[in-house]
Amino acid sequence: MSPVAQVRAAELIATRRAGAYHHVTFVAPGIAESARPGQFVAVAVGGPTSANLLRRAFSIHKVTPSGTYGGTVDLVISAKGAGTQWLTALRAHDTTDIVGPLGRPFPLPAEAAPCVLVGGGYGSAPLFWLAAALKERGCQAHLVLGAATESRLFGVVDARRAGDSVHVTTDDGTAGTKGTVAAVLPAVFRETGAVVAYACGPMGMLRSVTEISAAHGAVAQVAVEEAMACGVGVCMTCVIPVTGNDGLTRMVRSCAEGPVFRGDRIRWDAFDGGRCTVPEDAVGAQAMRSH
Amino acid sequence: MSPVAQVRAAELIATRRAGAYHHVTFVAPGIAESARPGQFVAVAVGGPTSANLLRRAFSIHKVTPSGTYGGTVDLVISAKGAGTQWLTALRAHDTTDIVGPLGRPFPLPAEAAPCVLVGGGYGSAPLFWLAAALKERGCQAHLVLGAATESRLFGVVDARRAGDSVHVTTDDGTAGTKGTVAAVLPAVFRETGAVVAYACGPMGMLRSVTEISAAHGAVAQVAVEEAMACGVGVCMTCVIPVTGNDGLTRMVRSCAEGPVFRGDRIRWDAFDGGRCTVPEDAVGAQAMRSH
Amino acid sequence: MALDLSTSLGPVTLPNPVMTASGCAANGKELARFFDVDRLGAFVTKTVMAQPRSGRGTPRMAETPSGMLNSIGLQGPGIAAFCAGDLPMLKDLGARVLVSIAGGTSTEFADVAAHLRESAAFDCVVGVEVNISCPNVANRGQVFACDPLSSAKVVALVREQLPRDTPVIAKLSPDVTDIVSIAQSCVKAGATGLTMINTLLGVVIDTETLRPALYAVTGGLSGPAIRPVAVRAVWQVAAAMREGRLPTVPIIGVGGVRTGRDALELVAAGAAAVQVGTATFNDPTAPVRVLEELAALVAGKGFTRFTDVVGVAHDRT
Amino acid sequence: MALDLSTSLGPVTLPNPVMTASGCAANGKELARFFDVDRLGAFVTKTVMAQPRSGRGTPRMAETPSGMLNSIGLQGPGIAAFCAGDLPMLKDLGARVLVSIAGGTSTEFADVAAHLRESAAFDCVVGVEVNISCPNVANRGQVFACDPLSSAKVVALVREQLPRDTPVIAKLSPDVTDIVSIAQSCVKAGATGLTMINTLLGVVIDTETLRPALYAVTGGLSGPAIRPVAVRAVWQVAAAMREGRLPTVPIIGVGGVRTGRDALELVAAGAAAVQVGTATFNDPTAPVRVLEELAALVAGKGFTRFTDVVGVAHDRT
Ligand SMILES: Cc1cc2nc3c(=O)[nH]c(=O)nc-3n(C[C@H](O)[C@H](O)[C@H](O)COP(=O)(O)OP(=O)(O)OC[C@H]3O[C@@H](n4cnc5c(N)ncnc54)[C@H](O)[C@@H]3O)c2cc1C
Ligand SMILES: Cc1cc2nc3c(=O)[nH]c(=O)nc-3n(C[C@H](O)[C@H](O)[C@H](O)COP(=O)(O)OP(=O)(O)OC[C@H]3O[C@@H](n4cnc5c(N)ncnc54)[C@H](O)[C@@H]3O)c2cc1C
Ligand SMILES: Cc1cc2nc3c(=O)[nH]c(=O)nc-3n(C[C@H](O)[C@H](O)[C@H](O)COP(=O)(O)O)c2cc1C
Ligand SMILES: Cc1cc2nc3c(=O)[nH]c(=O)nc-3n(C[C@H](O)[C@H](O)[C@H](O)COP(=O)(O)O)c2cc1C
Ligand code: FES
Ligand code: FES
Repeated sequence: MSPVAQVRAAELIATRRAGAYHHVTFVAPGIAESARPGQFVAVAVGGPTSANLLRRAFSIHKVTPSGTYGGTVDLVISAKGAGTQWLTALRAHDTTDIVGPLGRPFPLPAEAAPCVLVGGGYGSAPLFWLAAALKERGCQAHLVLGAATESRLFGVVDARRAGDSVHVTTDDGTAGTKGTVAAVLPAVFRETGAVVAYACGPMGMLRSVTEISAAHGAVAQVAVEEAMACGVGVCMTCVIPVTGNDGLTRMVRSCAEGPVFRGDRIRWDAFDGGRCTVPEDAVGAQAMRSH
Repeated sequence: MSPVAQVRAAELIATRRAGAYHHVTFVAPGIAESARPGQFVAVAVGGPTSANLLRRAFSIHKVTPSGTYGGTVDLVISAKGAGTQWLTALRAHDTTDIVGPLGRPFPLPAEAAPCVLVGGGYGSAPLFWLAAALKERGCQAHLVLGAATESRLFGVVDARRAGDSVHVTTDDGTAGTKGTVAAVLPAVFRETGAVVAYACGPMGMLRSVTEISAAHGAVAQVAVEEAMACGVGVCMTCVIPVTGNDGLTRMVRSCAEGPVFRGDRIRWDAFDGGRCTVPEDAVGAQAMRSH
Repeated sequence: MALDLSTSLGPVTLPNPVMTASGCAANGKELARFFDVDRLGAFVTKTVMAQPRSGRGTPRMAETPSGMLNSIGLQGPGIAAFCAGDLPMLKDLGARVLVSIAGGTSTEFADVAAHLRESAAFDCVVGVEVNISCPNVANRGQVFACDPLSSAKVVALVREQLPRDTPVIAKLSPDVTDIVSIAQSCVKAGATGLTMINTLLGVVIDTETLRPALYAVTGGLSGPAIRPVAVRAVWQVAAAMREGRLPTVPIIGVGGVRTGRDALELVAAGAAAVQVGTATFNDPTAPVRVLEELAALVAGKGFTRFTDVVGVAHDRT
Repeated sequence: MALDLSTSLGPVTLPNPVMTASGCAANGKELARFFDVDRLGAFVTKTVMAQPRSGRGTPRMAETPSGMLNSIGLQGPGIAAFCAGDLPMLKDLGARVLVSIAGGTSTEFADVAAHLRESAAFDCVVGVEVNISCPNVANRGQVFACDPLSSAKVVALVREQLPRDTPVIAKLSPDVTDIVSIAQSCVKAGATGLTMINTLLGVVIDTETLRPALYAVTGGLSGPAIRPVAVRAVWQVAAAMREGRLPTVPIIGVGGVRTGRDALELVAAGAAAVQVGTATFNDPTAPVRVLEELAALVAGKGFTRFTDVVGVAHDRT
């Protein structure tokens, strides 16, 4: 397995609002150096008296492997529940424990190829860094950013710099095209001839990107967001049904085998209303029936 | 029962080291106005994600009923476990929830009389305020401050201002007389003719003050420190055996009926090594034997 | 649209479903400094037994992660003093009182109930909570609630002593292999409702002294830490009622409720009312705050009657 | 003076008393990125059954105050793949392996044990932990550990399959009325040790959707929240051993250990070894950190042998 670091007292050196989100920077040497786009970190929340035992997972927005402070890691956080509220209330010089980089990064094409990068809400956070990596390899990076409303878009300004083209959609039409990313994606595929799609965002969006990619003969690489208890592969809470090269479906850990999967390998049929059923044909599903 | 306020977001406006302790000031209108020396506050710890559910009790060091910020309350905190560590790490503008004033204050003599005020460690925190109240009534206030070592004395400088006389003792002799307060108390009683002793500090000290007071014909009013779960009289965890006017011993709540008790009413014989046994003759002790 | 918060304890209807928990609110005047106790659906009193009790030695408590351990030992004035002092005082405060009673023998339970019935202030009593999580002298100190037969006997004897229209609510212990079977025997014996759960048996060791932290060695674990166990107990018994394995009676949920959201968990799992215990030590206004938060949450989800939310999660699995 | 940390699991002596907990450490390579797994007294593997298992649908977890609820459903490769892949890999890492096994019937338990014994890597096995907190197909899905007879049968059958000098350790559930009686029947049936405790049964309701938060509805509660229950279970069984109510065998304590101080609670209550479970999710180095902290604490109190602290609180009540 790939190397991973634990920074027990990662210092927050910057925190600022970015629309509905908080963009935070932690000093995290050891993580910054080896991370690649698509990987994530697992962050402890609540400090020494915390009742929230589980780490929170965040995609790495960007890394600065060295600099004034040593390596830093940037995250984009949506304040939702107890843990993210605590994190977004941290002030400069506060510290927390960060483990990373975790999971498998977005696989980069072996050869230069046009790519489309789709981000939903804070799901766009890792895409600008990915776009840079793609462009280094001579790939085109066409960005599509979608969100419910303008304030929940992240990085539209960065996108203009990072992308070969940028499309924006909002469900309520407050910015860009009104609708979901599905409203613009077919046209983007047609115009760019993209052969790979990268996506990060809610499950429904990932499924739709996978389907539209397939319809345009492209491969979708999607980063899923499953509830994780450990983030490091030891608890088996974060599984999703994925079909392997052997054609068999297994419940695999999205923290260790993912979070990036080939979209066409994910058993989307198993997901419904925030739950995922084990497909009947999955390896070991039979044994669950007796007990 | 006496009025009590809950300040849900009491703001910390000052925190500074004082020897081994932290001296903190909170804005707590409603508490500051009605508090009297000997009363305490119950402070929530750990913030919204806290695993530490129980409030921590602290004697009120002083109050400023009004001022730039509205009423403020000062506490002197020894960082010991999770809660006091959290409290002493707070910075200006941080807030927590404070309930008070709680408990019964030190009863003041009806007439002017010489008094001796004995504080052990941070137990001296409420005494300067008490001394001022006594002096307002024309009483003399002779202070005796004891601690294990110099850094664990609190308020020696204030004492010189507040007290008609001041004696200091340390177990290791790093300041004042070497020994416990018992080493100087008999002389203080003899020299001052004190008829009332007030004491706040560890149980062993309170017992010894009670005994020495009795030997000099004085009444001891002692503020006990029992582990409290609620501080407001509803949980029954903070009880100690106290003999009433009727001569019967009852297990009474030190948060509601105390923390100040007449020393000669406390059943010191029941305490041993941090535990307290219910005296066999206590009201209701009989019923405990069958089940 | 206005939310109808009323809920039924069988023979009695309460204006709202939030109560104090026995032993976590004393007997009224302490909390009356923080809020009007008549705002609560009911006020549950500290368990009272026949005789005055001193309770146990100290330490009686230890803080634990998101909870606490206590061993008060049912300190109290005894039923006579309770009827003469505490109950009339609660009546004066306008409280609807759910009186918690216990005994070391089933006869003691009955005696306490009989004394209570004769109290001049009995008209403020909206029910009797039978705390069977109390050591049974006859059974080597094992608590009544651990055994279906002992539980049934206590409930039946208490039932006999009380008017027909007084709810008799058995309070169950989670420390059993099969809580549904205990619930079944209590209801069969005449319990018109069930309160779940009492504390879990626990031990804390003081790692400084390497001695048990509590004088009494063992104590009861309470607080948010145990909430999933309380929700599970309510869930299991409510499910058994829906399956017809025992008659449907109102369930009062208790265990780890600190917010309206926590209360809603118990309600959705099947509780017709909710008690707030340890959280009161964290926030003396917790019972009324939970009531307000619960009402806002339920209304926010578009319900117009609180009772429509009771057990709703069973229909959504 | 140097501290002797070694501890005995009956036939086997371990260099130190700290282990991973089953299901909280996978099977070695994940944690090997954070520390050398041979530093632990033993590495406890995820419970393995006869066949490969997919585990349950998701969500499989819900965070709770100072703990979590899980319903993994014993996902795993099955004993054949375990012996071919996981066990040799752990052996390569130098781990002393305590293999956790389970079955839906007592025969399945025996089959898994038999297969394990034949494994080429069996020499790295320092014992077998029998996870009887597993649903019994024959008994309406009630877990084996809820019934003394079912527990005894499983232990006896597993015992038969394994060499005499392989410790057979029964892992008990806290969700029983009388854990001492379950411990008694396990030891009588041949268990050479006991692990306490497995998770507590719990339910969490998602208050957004008003549905159970877990796909499987019920789950196991773990983490610091349950520590007082674990310490109590260890305390009660150790006390019963001291009273001669069952033979003295080593107890492995587990439940809510996050720090060396927490581990010391279990040890002082009677545990000869300690497992670190859920805390590993909070800090992947937790097992070795706990070992270091425990060693420092014990040494700091002037002990020279770890075993002198085991159960010491019973002598200090
Ligand atoms: C690989 C990955 C990358 C992510 N990247 C980002 C990011 O860049 N920015 C961002 O704002 N969020 C991101 N998330 C989601 C983020 O982890 C959750 O929003 C966060 O854990 C919620 O914590 P909370 O304390 O606010 O909520 P709570 O409701 O208190 O969380 C309770 C528990 O559920 C888990 N949980 C709840 N919601 C989610 C969720 N959506 N995904 C995973 N676990 C959840 C928490 O980790 C925690 O254990 C990512 C999740 C994953 C798995
Ligand atoms: C009336 C009263 C006045 C006090 N005044 C002061 C003061 O002015 N300055 C000061 O530093 N301390 C004072 N204390 C002691 C202070 O309450 C404890 O030191 C503090 O609660 C310990 O909390 P912790 O989080 O550090 O320790 P932890 O060990 O984490 O506490 C665990 C639990 O035990 C309780 N507890 C532990 N030690 C004590 C103790 N000594 N007394 C009461 N409860 C305890 C805590 O309240 C908490 O519920 C006073 C206590 C009482 C009862
Ligand atoms: C200090 C304390 C005292 C208690 N005393 C009683 C009691 O006298 N009778 C009773 O039935 N339950 C008693 N309980 C249990 C509570 O009523 C409640 O069932 C339990 O604490 C779980 O709820 P909670 O987590 O909200 O506290 C007591 C609990 C605590 C914490
Ligand atoms: C995610 C998870 C999976 C678990 N899987 C198993 C298992 O397969 N077998 C088992 O015996 N116990 C299992 N347990 C229980 C733990 O081994 C342990 O007994 C329990 O969690 C209490 O310890 P803790 O509080 O340190 O986690 C699991 C616990 C968790 C949290
Ligand atoms: S989050 Fe624990 S295995 Fe993936
Ligand atoms: S601390 Fe609760 S009654 Fe005194």
